[in-house]
Amino acid sequence: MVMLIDILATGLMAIGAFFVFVGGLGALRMPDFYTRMHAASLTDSAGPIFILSGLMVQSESYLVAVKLFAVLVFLLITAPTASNALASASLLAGNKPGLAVKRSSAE
Amino acid sequence: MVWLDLYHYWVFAILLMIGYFSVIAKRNLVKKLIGLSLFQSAVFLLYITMGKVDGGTAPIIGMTDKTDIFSNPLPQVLILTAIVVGISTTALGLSIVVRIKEAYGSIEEDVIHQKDQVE
Amino acid sequence: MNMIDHLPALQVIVPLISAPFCILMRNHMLAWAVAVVASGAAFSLAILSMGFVSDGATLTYAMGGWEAPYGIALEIDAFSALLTVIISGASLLALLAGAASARQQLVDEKQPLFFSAWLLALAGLLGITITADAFNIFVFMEISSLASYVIIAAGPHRKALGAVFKYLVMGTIGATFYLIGVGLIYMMTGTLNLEDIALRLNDVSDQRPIFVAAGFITIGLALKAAVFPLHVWMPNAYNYAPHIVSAFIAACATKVSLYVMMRFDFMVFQPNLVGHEFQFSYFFMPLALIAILSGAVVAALSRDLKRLLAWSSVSQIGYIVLGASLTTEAGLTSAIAHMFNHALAKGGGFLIAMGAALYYTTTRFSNLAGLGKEHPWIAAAFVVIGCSLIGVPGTAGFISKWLLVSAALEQGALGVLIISVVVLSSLLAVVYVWKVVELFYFAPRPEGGSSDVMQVRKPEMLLYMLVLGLVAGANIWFGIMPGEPLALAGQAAQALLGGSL
Amino acid sequence: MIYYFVAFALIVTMALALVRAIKGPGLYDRVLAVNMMGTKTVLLLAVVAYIVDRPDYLDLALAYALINFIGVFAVLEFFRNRDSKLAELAERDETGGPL
Amino acid sequence: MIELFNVFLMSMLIITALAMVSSRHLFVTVMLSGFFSLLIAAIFLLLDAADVALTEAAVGAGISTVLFLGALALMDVEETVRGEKWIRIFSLFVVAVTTLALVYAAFEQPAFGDPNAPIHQHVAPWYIQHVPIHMDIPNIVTGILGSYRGYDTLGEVFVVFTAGIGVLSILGDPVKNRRQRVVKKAGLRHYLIPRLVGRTLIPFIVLFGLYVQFHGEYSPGGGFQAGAIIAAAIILFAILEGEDQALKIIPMRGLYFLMASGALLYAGVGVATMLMGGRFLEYGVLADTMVAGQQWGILLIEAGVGMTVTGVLLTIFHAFAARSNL
Repeated sequence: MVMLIDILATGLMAIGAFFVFVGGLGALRMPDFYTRMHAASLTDSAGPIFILSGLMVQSESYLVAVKLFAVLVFLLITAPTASNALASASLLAGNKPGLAVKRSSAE
Repeated sequence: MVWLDLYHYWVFAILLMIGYFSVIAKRNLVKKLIGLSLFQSAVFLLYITMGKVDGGTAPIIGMTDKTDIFSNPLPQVLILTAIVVGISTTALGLSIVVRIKEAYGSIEEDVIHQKDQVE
Repeated sequence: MNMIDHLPALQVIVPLISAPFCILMRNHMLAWAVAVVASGAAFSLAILSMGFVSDGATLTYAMGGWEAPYGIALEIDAFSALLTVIISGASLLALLAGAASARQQLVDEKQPLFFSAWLLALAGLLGITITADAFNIFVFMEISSLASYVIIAAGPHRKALGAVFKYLVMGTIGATFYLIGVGLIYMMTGTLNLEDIALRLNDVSDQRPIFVAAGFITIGLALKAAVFPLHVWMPNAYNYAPHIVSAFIAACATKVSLYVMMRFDFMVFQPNLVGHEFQFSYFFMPLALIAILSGAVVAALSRDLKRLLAWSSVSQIGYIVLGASLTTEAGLTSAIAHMFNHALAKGGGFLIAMGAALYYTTTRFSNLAGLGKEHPWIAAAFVVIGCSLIGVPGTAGFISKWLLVSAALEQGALGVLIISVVVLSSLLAVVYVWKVVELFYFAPRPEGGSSDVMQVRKPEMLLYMLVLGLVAGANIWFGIMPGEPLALAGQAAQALLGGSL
Repeated sequence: MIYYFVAFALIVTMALALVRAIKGPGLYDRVLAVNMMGTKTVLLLAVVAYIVDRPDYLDLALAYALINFIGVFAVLEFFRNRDSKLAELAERDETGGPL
Repeated sequence: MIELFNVFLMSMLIITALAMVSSRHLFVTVMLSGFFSLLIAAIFLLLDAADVALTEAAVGAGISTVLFLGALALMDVEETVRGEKWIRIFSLFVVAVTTLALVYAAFEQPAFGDPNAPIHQHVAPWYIQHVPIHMDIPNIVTGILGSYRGYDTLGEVFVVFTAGIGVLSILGDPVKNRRQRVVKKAGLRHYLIPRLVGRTLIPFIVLFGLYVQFHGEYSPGGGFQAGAIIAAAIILFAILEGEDQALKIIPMRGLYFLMASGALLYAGVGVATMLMGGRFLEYGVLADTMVAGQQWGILLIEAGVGMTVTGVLLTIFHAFAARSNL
């Protein structure tokens, strides 16, 4: 059983680490702001879900698990909100998505 | 390697250099304040690194099973105070910069100096 | 416990606690009154503790009941008692004299904030002098500095802002340098209590970090004390501050930094660092000599009374540093006595500027011409205080200069150089004081410049004249009977060189 | 061991975010990078809490998450305050001019 | 291994600092300074300074970013003038001399982490040993901060207080400044989702702040951090709903009162101990036993710290915001 939990936790955290890293890569390599934001914000939710649940599985006491859960919930609420606010602010400021602009000019 | 053993100290020295340089050389008042806070952060790092004990843990008893070595709490106390002092200085400095901007229309030291000379 | 035992704590706590009360006052006169009462209380406490330490005793107080290296200890000895008297006296007199001036230069509704900051500056300066803990000095240094920035920035001219910003940047660099030095010392000794540091430094075999720490602390404090090449913030800050603030800050702020510097260099480093004495003296003596001359020259060239006084401060701080850099008992006595005498003279000088500005709005020379005919008492007081600045026999300034000269004579050939610089700068002082005296008495009043700009209330004016008379009288009194301050200075010098805290 | 691996991945990602924050090119990119950095720090704290076996560090993680959230809004407020200036800057974002 | 993390984070720290200083655009500098704060806070945590890390995050990444942005809203965000050459050379010279002094001091220091270094021998072990005996609280940092060096903390509170009245005195009363502006500002009302989420979260943030305040004896935290967090929550409210709304909840008079009464509460505890026969800030006399007295004292002064810090930070925020409302 303990073994199983360890494997589960390891798997979850490895997936989380992968998401986090991919998100970072995307934020660095993508061509314009909106695509970068896309990469960053998606993985900003996926990474915490996996990493924190990996930690939660291994937690020794309920208090720790609850705290981790609180952090997770908080991140899941705030991260998308912040992304949303940022994207709409950028759009309102007249900053057009780069890919869309390219396509429309190609047509 | 003696040099590598002291890398915390070198980081402190480099940060200090960067902050200090920016305070003296930059003509923009906000930049000066940013440099000042960098300068102070470097000193915080000096204190905190000297308090670290190998294999130690944060000086809070009882939340951990290990009956352990604690890192030195005193530098932490001092730096808590110093951080507060730092933010107070920054806030005051910024408010003066805001007033300067209103009075002179610029936050560049050279421009301000010129306007003072004209009078 | 007896209330008397709490004396060192009360000295700081009284002004500190009064500050929050000040901002809750809705009426500006009430805020002023709170400030006066608190300063008065601090002054009487200072006089009281001076009585206790005048026979060489020290008052100590363990904050929170924790003994010294673990808790923070307060300590009043002869040196700090003298400083507390200077600080609280300057605050009290400036406040009493400056009621009208504050009304002239500050908006009524800002006065509660202003006086609250004033009390914090006072408490900070007192806290620095009384504590015996290296880090606690930093905390109170920051209280006094931040509060000084605030009260200087209240100056009506926009140039005050630029001056304060420069002061803020340089002051913070100085404080941070001090913090680095304390950090290095703490790293090598593990303690923050000054006495304990001095003891434990003996056992430290690796002297390099200590040596560097001594450098950082000395330079950081020299920056705050406006010692010569680091004085660039000072003249403008004093010049553009509200007059009431100039009178207070100029009389005591830089001296407190000098006090901390002397305590560190003589009590902590001197007995423990090989050759520190010579480093200190070789480093500071040339700077002091240049400061004495250059300050006097710029003062002699300036065309504004406050500017003149501010630059004269650069020169006078040079005297104090010069006395200290002799590292002899006579030299230190002269330096410490000069702290007191210069506070009297410079505080008085800025009081005159304040009075002149009450009638003529600015302190430019072109505005002040002929002041002697319309306000003979102010002009007469200036003559007395000017003589004290020059060092004419019979005034307070003479005593410390005489002590300095006699201390220099002990030095042999070097002494001749020092004495010639002192004589030269005294001549320059004659020039700049005479310039003002001539202006006051012999220049014609400019056309249309004599309009009284504000209604000066009778009681405020009476108070101002009273304080001015008192200060001018003190300049003569302590020139003829230098008794108490000189005795304290002598004791302080002995304690500094004795190496015991 | 997995903890170290995750922590390492987080630190590398922080470095990537740092590159984005320095490179820009636009203002919003930098805000995005700092926000990303904030989330990664929160995760790093949680993982470090496990590595050094101090569950009380999780309080810190919570505090960080919260401060980070407020920071984004402060930035938005700043942008809103400078609407006029903003249009001009946004144009330069398009052209990729240095900021 | 943790060491290795430290090396990485510190290298990033230096890169960030360089980028901050060399960037010509002030907004970028401020954003990077937020980044810098998060990094240095993580480093502090890895160096076992949990309380300091919390403070640095709340102050550096939170409050100081808000302040800088508030000030930047009022000025040109681009650095136009470059210093003259001789100034740069002179600065380089000064900086080089300072650094040389530091390098000179480097090699005779105790090694990093050496448990035999003097600072781990003299005063600190006494604290670690005596905090459980004298006041029986787990967080040694809080114990030292509140009691052994309580006088320093008193000074700290008054530093914050000075900054508060200083900013007020320099920038003027926010309410009056706001009245003079024509444009009324309504906050981020057109951002629907953020507003909704933000408003829901504010009570939880305040709750968390209170937890940090009153749990500071057991876990990282204390009055200062709590004050910063609660102030941040109210600043969030002000950003979302407009400062007028925030000023309706806590008016300026209330903020004055909060600032003053926090400082007075702290000093008042000291005076009370004096009147009860102890020394200034000797909490032991507040209750029958030493331990209970100390705990009461620390609780009260932490409350004072929290009040003052909340009041001052909000005051400063309002003072800046009222100016930027042009």
